[in-house]
Amino acid sequence: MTTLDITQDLVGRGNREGAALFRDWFAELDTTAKSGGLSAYVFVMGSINEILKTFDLPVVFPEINSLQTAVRRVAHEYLEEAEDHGYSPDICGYVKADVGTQLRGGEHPMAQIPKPGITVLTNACNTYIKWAEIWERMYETPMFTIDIPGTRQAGLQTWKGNSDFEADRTYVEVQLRELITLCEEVTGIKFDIDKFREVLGHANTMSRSWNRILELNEAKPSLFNALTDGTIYLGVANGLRGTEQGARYFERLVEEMEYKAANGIGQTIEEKYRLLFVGVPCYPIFRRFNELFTDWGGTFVNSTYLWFASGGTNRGFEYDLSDPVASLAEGVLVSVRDAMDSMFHQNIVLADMAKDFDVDGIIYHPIKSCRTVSTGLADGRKHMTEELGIPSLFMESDMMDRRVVSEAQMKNRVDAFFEGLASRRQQALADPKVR
Amino acid sequence: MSYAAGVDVGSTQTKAVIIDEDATIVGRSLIDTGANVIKAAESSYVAALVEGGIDEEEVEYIIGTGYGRYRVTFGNSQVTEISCHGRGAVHLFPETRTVVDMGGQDTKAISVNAKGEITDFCMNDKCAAGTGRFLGAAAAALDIPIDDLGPVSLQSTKPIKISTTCTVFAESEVLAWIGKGKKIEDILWGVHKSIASRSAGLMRRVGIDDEVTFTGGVTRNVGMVKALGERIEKPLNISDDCHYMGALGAALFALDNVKAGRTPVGSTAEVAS
Amino acid sequence: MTLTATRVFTEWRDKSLDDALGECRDMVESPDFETVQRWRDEGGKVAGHFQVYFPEEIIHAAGMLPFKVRGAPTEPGQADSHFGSYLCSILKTSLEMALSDQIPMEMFVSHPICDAARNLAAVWGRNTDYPCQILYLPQNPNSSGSADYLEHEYHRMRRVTEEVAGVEITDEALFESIALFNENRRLIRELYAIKADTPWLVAAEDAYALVALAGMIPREEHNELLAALIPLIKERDLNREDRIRVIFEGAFCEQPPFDLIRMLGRTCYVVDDDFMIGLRYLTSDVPTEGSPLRQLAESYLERSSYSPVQHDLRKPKEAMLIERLQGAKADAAILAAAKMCEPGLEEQVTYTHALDHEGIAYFVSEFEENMSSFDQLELQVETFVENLLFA
Amino acid sequence: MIITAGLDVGSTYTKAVIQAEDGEILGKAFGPTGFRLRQVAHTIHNEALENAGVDERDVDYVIATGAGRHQVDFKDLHVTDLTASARGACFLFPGTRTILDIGGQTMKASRVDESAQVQSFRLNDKCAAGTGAFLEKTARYMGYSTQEIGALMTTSKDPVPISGVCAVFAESEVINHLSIGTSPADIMQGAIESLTGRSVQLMKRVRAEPEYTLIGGILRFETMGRSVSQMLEAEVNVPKGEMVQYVSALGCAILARRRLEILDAEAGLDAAVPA
Repeated sequence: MTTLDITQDLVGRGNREGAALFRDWFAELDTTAKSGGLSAYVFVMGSINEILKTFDLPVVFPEINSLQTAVRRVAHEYLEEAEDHGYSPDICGYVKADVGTQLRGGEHPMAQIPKPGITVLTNACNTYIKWAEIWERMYETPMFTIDIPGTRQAGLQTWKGNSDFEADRTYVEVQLRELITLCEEVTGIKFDIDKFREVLGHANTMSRSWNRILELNEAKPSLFNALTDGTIYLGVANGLRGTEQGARYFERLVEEMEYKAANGIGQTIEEKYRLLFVGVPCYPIFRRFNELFTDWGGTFVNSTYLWFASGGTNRGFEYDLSDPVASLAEGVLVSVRDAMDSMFHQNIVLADMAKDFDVDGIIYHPIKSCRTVSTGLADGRKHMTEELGIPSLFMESDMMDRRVVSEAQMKNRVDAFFEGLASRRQQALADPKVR
Repeated sequence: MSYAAGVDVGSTQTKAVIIDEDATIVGRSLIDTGANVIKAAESSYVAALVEGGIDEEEVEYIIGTGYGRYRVTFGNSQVTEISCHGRGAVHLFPETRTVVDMGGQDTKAISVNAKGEITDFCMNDKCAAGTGRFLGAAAAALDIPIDDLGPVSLQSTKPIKISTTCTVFAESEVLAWIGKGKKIEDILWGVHKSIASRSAGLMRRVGIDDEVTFTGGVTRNVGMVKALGERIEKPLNISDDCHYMGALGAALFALDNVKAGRTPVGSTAEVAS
Repeated sequence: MTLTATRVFTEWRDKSLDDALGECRDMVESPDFETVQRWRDEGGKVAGHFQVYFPEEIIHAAGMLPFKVRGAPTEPGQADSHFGSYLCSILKTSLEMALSDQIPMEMFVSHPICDAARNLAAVWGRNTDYPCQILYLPQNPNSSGSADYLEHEYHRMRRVTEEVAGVEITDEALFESIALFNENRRLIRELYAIKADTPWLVAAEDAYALVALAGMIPREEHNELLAALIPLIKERDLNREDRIRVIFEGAFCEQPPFDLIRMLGRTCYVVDDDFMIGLRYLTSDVPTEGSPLRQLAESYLERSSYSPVQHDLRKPKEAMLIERLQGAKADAAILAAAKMCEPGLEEQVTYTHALDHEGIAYFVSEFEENMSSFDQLELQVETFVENLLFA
Repeated sequence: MIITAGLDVGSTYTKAVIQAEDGEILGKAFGPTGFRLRQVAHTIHNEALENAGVDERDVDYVIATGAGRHQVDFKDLHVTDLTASARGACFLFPGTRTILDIGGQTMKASRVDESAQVQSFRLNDKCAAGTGAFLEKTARYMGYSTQEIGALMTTSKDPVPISGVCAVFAESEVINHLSIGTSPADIMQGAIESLTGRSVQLMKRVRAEPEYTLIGGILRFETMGRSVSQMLEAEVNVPKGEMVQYVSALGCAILARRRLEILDAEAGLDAAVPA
């Protein structure tokens, strides 16, 4: 096989295979819906796929369903349906798009979405709980909240061995065991500890690979766009967590990225500025949103999104298969905690990313829909700028609601931001001391 | 003699400025934008040429800015008004490090370095509440000339607290206070203070440095100059040219290109340098 | 150090009931929170805790003043630059108090009640130099592990408080505080009984002010206040007017502006509500034997009120709402929510559907704690009332 | 003969109606409100009395409504314009069950029962790209009078979406569309459709039922009625000619009569009189 063939085979394989897996996943949901089979509704931050997959439950991620309506430019129809039902324009667009989907009996651009047989959620986002209560009322499905205590104070994160940590871990473990019992009742299947170990093994592989992939993107030029390509990887990381396909996919993705790194194959555009993305993308005009930056040669090399929305791979925590349930409790605690109270240490994470990925600027994109992600950003940015002095752009819109997305307003800000970066660079070239 | 020009096509007004090689303003003009954006850009440019008694051939580089910058069809390239206001402000007041521009639909807080390059900026995101436009609406509701807003507001003895600065509701908000028997000057001063405090909030995002320059049409409003100055506890640089700051900044970028001998085929990236 | 003798709100004493209530209103309406300042002048320490519920007994047992952080009627001039656009007002004005050093305190505690409030502890902490914590109240009160967990969390909070206060918190001290707060909760229940049985005896805004004071003065003093005024209120000789009886739902966290409550009180009798519900969250006395923190934990889990931010499968909120309505023999419900309050706005939908189902009149609306014009809202309230009266 | 008067002191215009016992409208008057509310109320009321040839002393009961209702110093009672317009609309169109009132700054939808009692009502969100003001601004911005709009509409081929929540930002969308050469007709149609969409959404919130009656300043755009009716896929009532602007004032006069009956019946509903 010539290098060219290898290149053609490898480069972009992750996106192709990811898209395919994504379609298969929704096809499975479609069949489940049509056959009236059981499905579990879960969320990105703490899906607990590890247990659900042990019971072979098809998983529905309403967040991802909603996101898809936006990317496919039909979100507004769903939002309006929910608002007619009484939901305020100010609340989470993901919730409303899902309510719209439910009111339409599961009709969705990707597939027929099955009704929930069980809902599993965490407090990583309090809106998850309000959201699950909606289905509980609509369908009288059992909902189980895994309550995960977060960091109590900046700089006071506790770890294994600390008595406060143990109290939290025990609390989580008790709940996980209660969930297992509930799953046994709902599915009528006995919990199989060996299968559970297998699932955990796949999750471990995925976490390992995921972190390798992120680290590989430090390459210059960067290998993948954290915003666009990244979203595809995230879909697989969440939907197929704990499955063999998922694990295999990420191993092959590592292979692709290592090849690109070795051969200096970067993104499709010439990389002029390396950017970090903080927040949630603007899905109603996703392509255009990304182009606002790539038109200037700006590439996204990493993002907080790839970290808090990566379904538990974020800390690269690997489960101890000899004590699976206890270890799952610890893993869920540390990874979900890390995702949900990012506000406490996000600046440390960003500072490290900025150094490791040698970035030129940080894009803050808080959104109307999500207070979990957005509330701390303005203040975080304030301190970030004072501490690091890395240029950053602060721009608000939404990930679902096109009514608060004004492209003209955005372009104006992005252009001004790059005009600033450009003149900085000129200075740096003219006089190396500056910068 | 060779000249450079900047044309700022804003949502309500279009301004043009022409400067000579020493960056001295030789021609200015200001007209309402109206429905025909392209035409507005042309007429204001021509008006500036006429005022300066300059022949079109002598202008070597033209830069468009403002919301309609891509409609300056005769321009050689575009720069956002954010960069332009920063550049213009530092040109007029070299010590400027923070710039606040109150425009028709947005307020911009910009921090700049000694070269007039933007180091950071923030703008109102969610809506146009608290922008200069509210003043226009309030003036209309009270039917007094917009130029009297400032002077009248300064006669206030006990200002009222206005929390709604949504432009659409300006009229009913103001009338409600009238209905409660409040004095016009007290209402207006309340309006000025409320807008000032919102703008100050934006400015704090980028940090308020020692020397602050106030740009945009609202600079002619003595009430707003006072209100904003009080809010941030700093004096504000203003001059007659502040109203033309966007166009002036664009003209200065254009002059850079003339001096750099760049042929008028520029891309924004170049111009920004 | 305990300051149980300290009194920081004396204006009401030796005054006629009407004047005393006037003083209470002024104190609650004032953006300066003088009482807290006076407590500090006496050398007292202050622990601010954000809405909704907090086991204030722990703070009290350490001799500190538990100050209920509920925003303030001020312009968040500084706080605005620390937050984005899509946020409730209480978060901004609360932070404003900290940034403007209006309320100096020794510690601040927030809760994971909503995604915004959880972020607040971090933002607050980045901009102040005292401990800013999150008390992780359980969001899964239905697990067999919840009580043990919460008890441990309270022990943790006790350690943190001891460090800040520089005193040891004994079980005895905790039991004393619990007894004091039991009395306080009893008195507030008595006040609410008056609202429900003889609403014409106490104006909505007066009742609100009386309760709200609990969050800004020592509980000993608050007990004295209620013990003194409640009998006078009962003795009042006022006529019953022909007004509709409503409950106000939607003030569990951000409080409606005082003028809004006054405006409501003018047009209808507010016979029950969830104003400052955190102060009344425990619905019966906390037992004073065994382990105090265990008792507090179990009271929170087993004998507590409801709000859109506590999730308990045994307490469907709409059922609790109907209970509140019927308990107060109300004709209608005013379903308000603070602007941008995710949980509040989401619950509204469930509430409306439940009330439709029961055929109970209601109207839905939004408020903002520092709003200055009520025309829109007054218009709606009047219309609502007019159409219940104009047959 | 019993004579009642209704006065509607709106944020832009003030209207007065003098009505006879049998419902006949004896006189009416109309004029800009300005900001001297108390004074304008007198002026317009007196004008109406003149047109009716009625002496002020012969008026038995006056009800005021509208933003300036509290400032009317000669009223017996004031009610909100939601209550008033419901009565007025049901008087003009007895079958009315849903009323949509689009004014300069607010949009109100209400559902009424057969006795014109408001069952449920909803106001538009404070953020109001969807108000008459926005439509007029857009028209004025493009240099068209409200009358010309109707004709303009007919030339629209593919209307552009105007979706902004903020009226001023929505305006900037308009500017951008103009600057990329979109035809005024398509922009205006887009604006009307966005406004119609919002109205219909608001009506759904009150669970609208036919007959639908449209009132408010917005009807100066005669295309509005058509476009709402199209989106509802149902007929809509629109008050004829100048009656459009008198609906609330008329409602007040009617309520005044109702009020007198109640008082006569000694059913002292004093509490119904908001202080």
